[in-house]
Amino acid sequence: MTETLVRDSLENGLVHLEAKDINVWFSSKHVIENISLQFPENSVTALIGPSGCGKSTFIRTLNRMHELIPGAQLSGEVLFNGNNIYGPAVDPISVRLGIGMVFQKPNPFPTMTIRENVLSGLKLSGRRARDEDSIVESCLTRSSLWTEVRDRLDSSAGALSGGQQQRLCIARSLALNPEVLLMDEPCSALDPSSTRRIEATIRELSESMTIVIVTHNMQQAQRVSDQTAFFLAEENQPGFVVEFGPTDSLFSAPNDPRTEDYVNGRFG
Amino acid sequence: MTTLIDSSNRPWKVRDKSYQAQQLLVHAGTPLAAVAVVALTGIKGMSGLFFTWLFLHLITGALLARFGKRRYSIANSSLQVLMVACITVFVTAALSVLIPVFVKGISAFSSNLLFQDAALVEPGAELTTGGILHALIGSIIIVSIASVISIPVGILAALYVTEVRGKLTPYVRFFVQAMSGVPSIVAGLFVYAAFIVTGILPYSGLSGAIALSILMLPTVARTAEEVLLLVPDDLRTAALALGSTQRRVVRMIVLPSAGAGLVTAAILGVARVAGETAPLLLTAFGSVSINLNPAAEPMSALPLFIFTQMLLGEDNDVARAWFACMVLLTFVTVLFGVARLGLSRRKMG
Amino acid sequence: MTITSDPVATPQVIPIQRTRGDRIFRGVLIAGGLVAFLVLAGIFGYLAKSATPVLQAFGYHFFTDSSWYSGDGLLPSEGSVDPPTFGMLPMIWGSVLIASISVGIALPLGVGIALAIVYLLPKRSVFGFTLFIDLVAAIPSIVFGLWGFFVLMPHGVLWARWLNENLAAIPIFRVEFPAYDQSPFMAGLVLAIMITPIVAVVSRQIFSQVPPDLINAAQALGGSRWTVIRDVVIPFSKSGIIGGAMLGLGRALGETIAVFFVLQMFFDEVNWYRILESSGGSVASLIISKFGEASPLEISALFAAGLALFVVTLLANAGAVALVNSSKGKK
Amino acid sequence: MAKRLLTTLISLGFLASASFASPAYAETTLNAAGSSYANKYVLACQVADGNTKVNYSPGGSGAGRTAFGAGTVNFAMSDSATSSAPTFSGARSGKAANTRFIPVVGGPIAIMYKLPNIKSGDLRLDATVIAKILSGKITKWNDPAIKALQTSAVKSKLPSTKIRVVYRGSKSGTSGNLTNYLRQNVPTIWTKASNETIASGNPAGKMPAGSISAPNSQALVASVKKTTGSFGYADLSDAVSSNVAFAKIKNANGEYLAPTSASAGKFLAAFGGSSGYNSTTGAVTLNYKKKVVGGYNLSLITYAMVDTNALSTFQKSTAVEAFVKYMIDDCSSRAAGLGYSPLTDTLQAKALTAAATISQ
Repeated sequence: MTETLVRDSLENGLVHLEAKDINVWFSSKHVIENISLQFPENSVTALIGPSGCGKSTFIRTLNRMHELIPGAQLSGEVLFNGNNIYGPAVDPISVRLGIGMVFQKPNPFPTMTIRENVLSGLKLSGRRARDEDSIVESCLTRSSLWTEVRDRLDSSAGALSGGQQQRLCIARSLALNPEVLLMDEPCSALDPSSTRRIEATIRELSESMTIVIVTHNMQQAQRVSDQTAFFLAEENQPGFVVEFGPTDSLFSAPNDPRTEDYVNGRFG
Repeated sequence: MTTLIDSSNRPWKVRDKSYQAQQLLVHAGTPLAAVAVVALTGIKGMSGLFFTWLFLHLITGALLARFGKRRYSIANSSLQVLMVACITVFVTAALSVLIPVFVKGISAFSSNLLFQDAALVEPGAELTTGGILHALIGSIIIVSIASVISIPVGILAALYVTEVRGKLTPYVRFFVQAMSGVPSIVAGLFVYAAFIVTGILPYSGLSGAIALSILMLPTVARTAEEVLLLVPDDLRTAALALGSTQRRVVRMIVLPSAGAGLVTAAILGVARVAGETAPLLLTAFGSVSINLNPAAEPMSALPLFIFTQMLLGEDNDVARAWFACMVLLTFVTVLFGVARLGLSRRKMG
Repeated sequence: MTITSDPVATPQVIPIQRTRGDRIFRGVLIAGGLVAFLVLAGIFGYLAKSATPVLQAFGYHFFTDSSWYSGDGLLPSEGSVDPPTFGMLPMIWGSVLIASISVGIALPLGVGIALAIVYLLPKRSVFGFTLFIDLVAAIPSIVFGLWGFFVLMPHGVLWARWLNENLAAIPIFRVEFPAYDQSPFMAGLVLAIMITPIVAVVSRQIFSQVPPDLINAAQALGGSRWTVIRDVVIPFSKSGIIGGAMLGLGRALGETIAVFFVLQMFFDEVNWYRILESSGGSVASLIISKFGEASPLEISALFAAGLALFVVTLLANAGAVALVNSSKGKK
Repeated sequence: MAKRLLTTLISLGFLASASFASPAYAETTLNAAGSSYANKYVLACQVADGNTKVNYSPGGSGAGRTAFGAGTVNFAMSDSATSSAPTFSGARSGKAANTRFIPVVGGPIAIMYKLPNIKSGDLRLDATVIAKILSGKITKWNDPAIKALQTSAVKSKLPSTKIRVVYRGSKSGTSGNLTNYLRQNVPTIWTKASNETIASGNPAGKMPAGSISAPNSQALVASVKKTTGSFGYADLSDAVSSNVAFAKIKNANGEYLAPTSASAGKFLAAFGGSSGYNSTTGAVTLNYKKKVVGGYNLSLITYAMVDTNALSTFQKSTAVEAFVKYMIDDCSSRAAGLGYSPLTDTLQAKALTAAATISQ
């Protein structure tokens, strides 16, 4: 199924990934209401908004990580290259191979070396790579880590700094050659200089892949993203998208007063 | 029951030199006074000394509380004295268990005890004939088979709780905990009824091992569950996001991360059952000679050997029992110490 | 998944799809998880099956009579000329008596030790001391049996004599035959040392979870160590401590070998309260002492005793686990 | 780490399978259980007989018969030849067996005590006093009934302490023979029939207050030895080796005799001829009131309990026959030294004939 998804990608024009009318419930609690967003090919989309408005939940619906939480329910569609990833015959594992994910806290596998971490995705998904060395090198290069770790590929990943670990996690995702990379607040646990390096990495990666990033940092959203969606949730109400558009116009001339308040730091 | 919780919370710590000196005087002086009282009066024995000290210390503690540098309630000082008394009683009792085992065990030692079986030993025979080799070998065989049965199953049960997290999870946890309360004699009765009476197995090492595995399983499962829960969920999520199946997550991420802890769980299980006697009496039956075949004939084990020697009751038999106790206790202590240190290092680090 | 045009769609459970390998894998894990249940069910089933002949023949008398006579091993219905009688009241009551004595000693002792660990011992020695406690908990029961018989009993006899001679006004310290050894008191002492570590470890876990804020607040209100422990720590931990004591109770009821060595069992008479008398009972030790010589009918009776023991310890343990868990849960 | 765990498990598995595969012991090993009276004799004979190794579990005659019935032992030792066949159970259920008893060796039951300053052989007792002590009618050592039997030197040494009876808690042939002896000699005091469980067959309905139960005779002797004021009964072989004091018992002739291999042998020699021996069951009926000059009445014969049905797969019948014959014949020279009395020649011949049927 992934194979067809992948092959169809070029024929369907610019929209690479699309969420249509997404609603999410945890058991009976409605947490996301009617969200529809489009993610064009090779674009960077930032999802911003105050805590608890469903950004992380939403991003997890995009590669079917959401359903691993017991009691999670959903309606709507996510179209990847025009095909619904929640279609009846779709294997969730193939979805996750095509749409990679990086998490808030750097989480390299502590029992593996740096090299093994990069290749871990291949092993975990049961694939064999022809030329492991070149995969390691290219992935680490793309995540701008190669020069720092080239001499100690066989040492434990635990010895790396937090920023390096996060870039290693990015490299790990890249090894599977995903078309889309989802990043859930990738810099929130890192210091400013590490954050800068990750942002640079994101810009480079966006030349060849579609990126969706959740962030609390509005400057970061402005620095890295092409388009931005502003999420909001009223007390005990499901989260929804207030405004969605090109990053420049959303920050400089928001249509909605709530967006204006938020981007100017009046709440949140 | 091996969780180590930091006890950083001691809000009563006081730092005041003269106050501390006064405290020291009372706490060190009272035992000395007690010794003096015991020496001068006719009070006899360690227990007499203990109660004299307790009585005196309650009084001196109360005096200190009332007239000392810092005043506090008498109840407060009595509480402190009673805490010390509890520790003293427990440590004394525990040492009176451990020390005689080693003193009597060592004094019974003669090399044949380790390298011969008891086939030619009459009751009351000299310590220079026969030994515990058959029991030692029997224990190793029985406990090994029990481990082969219950370590994998115990780890599977723990993995069910930590990985599957289905509707049955609370019930599985409950049943595993309930199983850890099964009296050992009941495990023996069960194997006797289900295997020996029905003719599936004779009195044998294998029957004994099955009985022990019932006792070992909950220990392994509960410790393994504790260690598996220490593996961060982040790692599981990350692996799933990389397109892994759950089977590979467990095999390549969860088990390697918990590795040392799982070995600890296995060791604790072995230590738990190595000294069990009652179930073996009904299943392995005991023997006086070496038997290497766990499936056929009765087999001895260290606890069984100790039990039968105790019943024989003559001095040399009892000396042999003490020696076997020492071997057993050394074995259990070493296993337990290794496991416990391994576990605590893991939790701290 | 259908697209709904309604503004608010209806929730749908996402069908979790797993690979065949994962389904098999989860199946294996579920099987592993169910083993505990199956074993418990098996134990209950086999014990009940083996106990049936005696329970049918004697009914409730099996639990209320005081006699253990194997006779010719036949039931009256089978033409017995010397009919056996099995009534284990002395054993049941003996188990209760011994377990009560042991918990009565171990509960204050264990709680005192736990309090000392948390509030008294220098921090450096805490790790070593808890290791020591755990080690004592790991000593095999047969070692406690030898210790009880050879080391404790000579001292215990002196204590028992002192209690009898000085406190005979209290009925429980009276004796008919002044031997003082192998009494419920002695068995209770041995079991007390065996279960003190359990009570201490559980209590300590509970004490460590008393929120420091509560303690600080109580001190700020002028509480002394004693009043803080009495009014804050103990009330907070009460159910957990009782749970720990019940875990110990379960262990004490089920202990076989250690009791066997230090208790004189009397089958034909209930020793209701004379804890210093050399006469008592224990369901678990009954099984060991009678098993080797038993006729098939008597073995059935021993299974009935084992069944009763199994059910009672299971209940005690389940209650204890529930109490401890609920106490750990509250913050 | 997982690999290391796996290797551990695998090597444990190998250890287990290796031990499954290894052959059993080369010599014949027999499992036996029963009379703790016979324990020393069986052990001594298996040590002397190089061909057979015997795992003997001395849990009592009753235990032996139960184990035999359950098919877990190859033969049993019993101090009484009860006519009732064992109820077959366990692995043996439904299997036909032809059980018989074969007399192996005899010996005295010693009455033992621990009293300060009263040496072994100084205390004198008779059936009346023994029955009264065991039924709780005499509770103190200085009871007039005991004093009346003593020499003047011992009379004054008897303490005023309570008598601590040590008895066999489980079924035991020693208890069975002792109660049989009391029942035959003093039926007005020992008003109940002979019973292998002495507590149940006690005329008082229970053992006297403060009694100690012992699971076998070795443990009983050890209890007597460490308890001042104790009174117990066991086979001489265990009493002799433990240096415990034993009493002289008045025989039917009025003589006070110490329990010895010889005195018991004299008493037992009066039986086993045409009158006492039952060639079908193998039982020797002892008349405990019989007057035998120099004969110690409180004696017994211990039997091997065997299966003469050679078809049964539970018996290593050839080895059992060889070993039982060895105990009756070659080993009998060791009996006296161990505190047992060998069978008389007539009874020995009959026993050997009976033993020959085991593997036929």
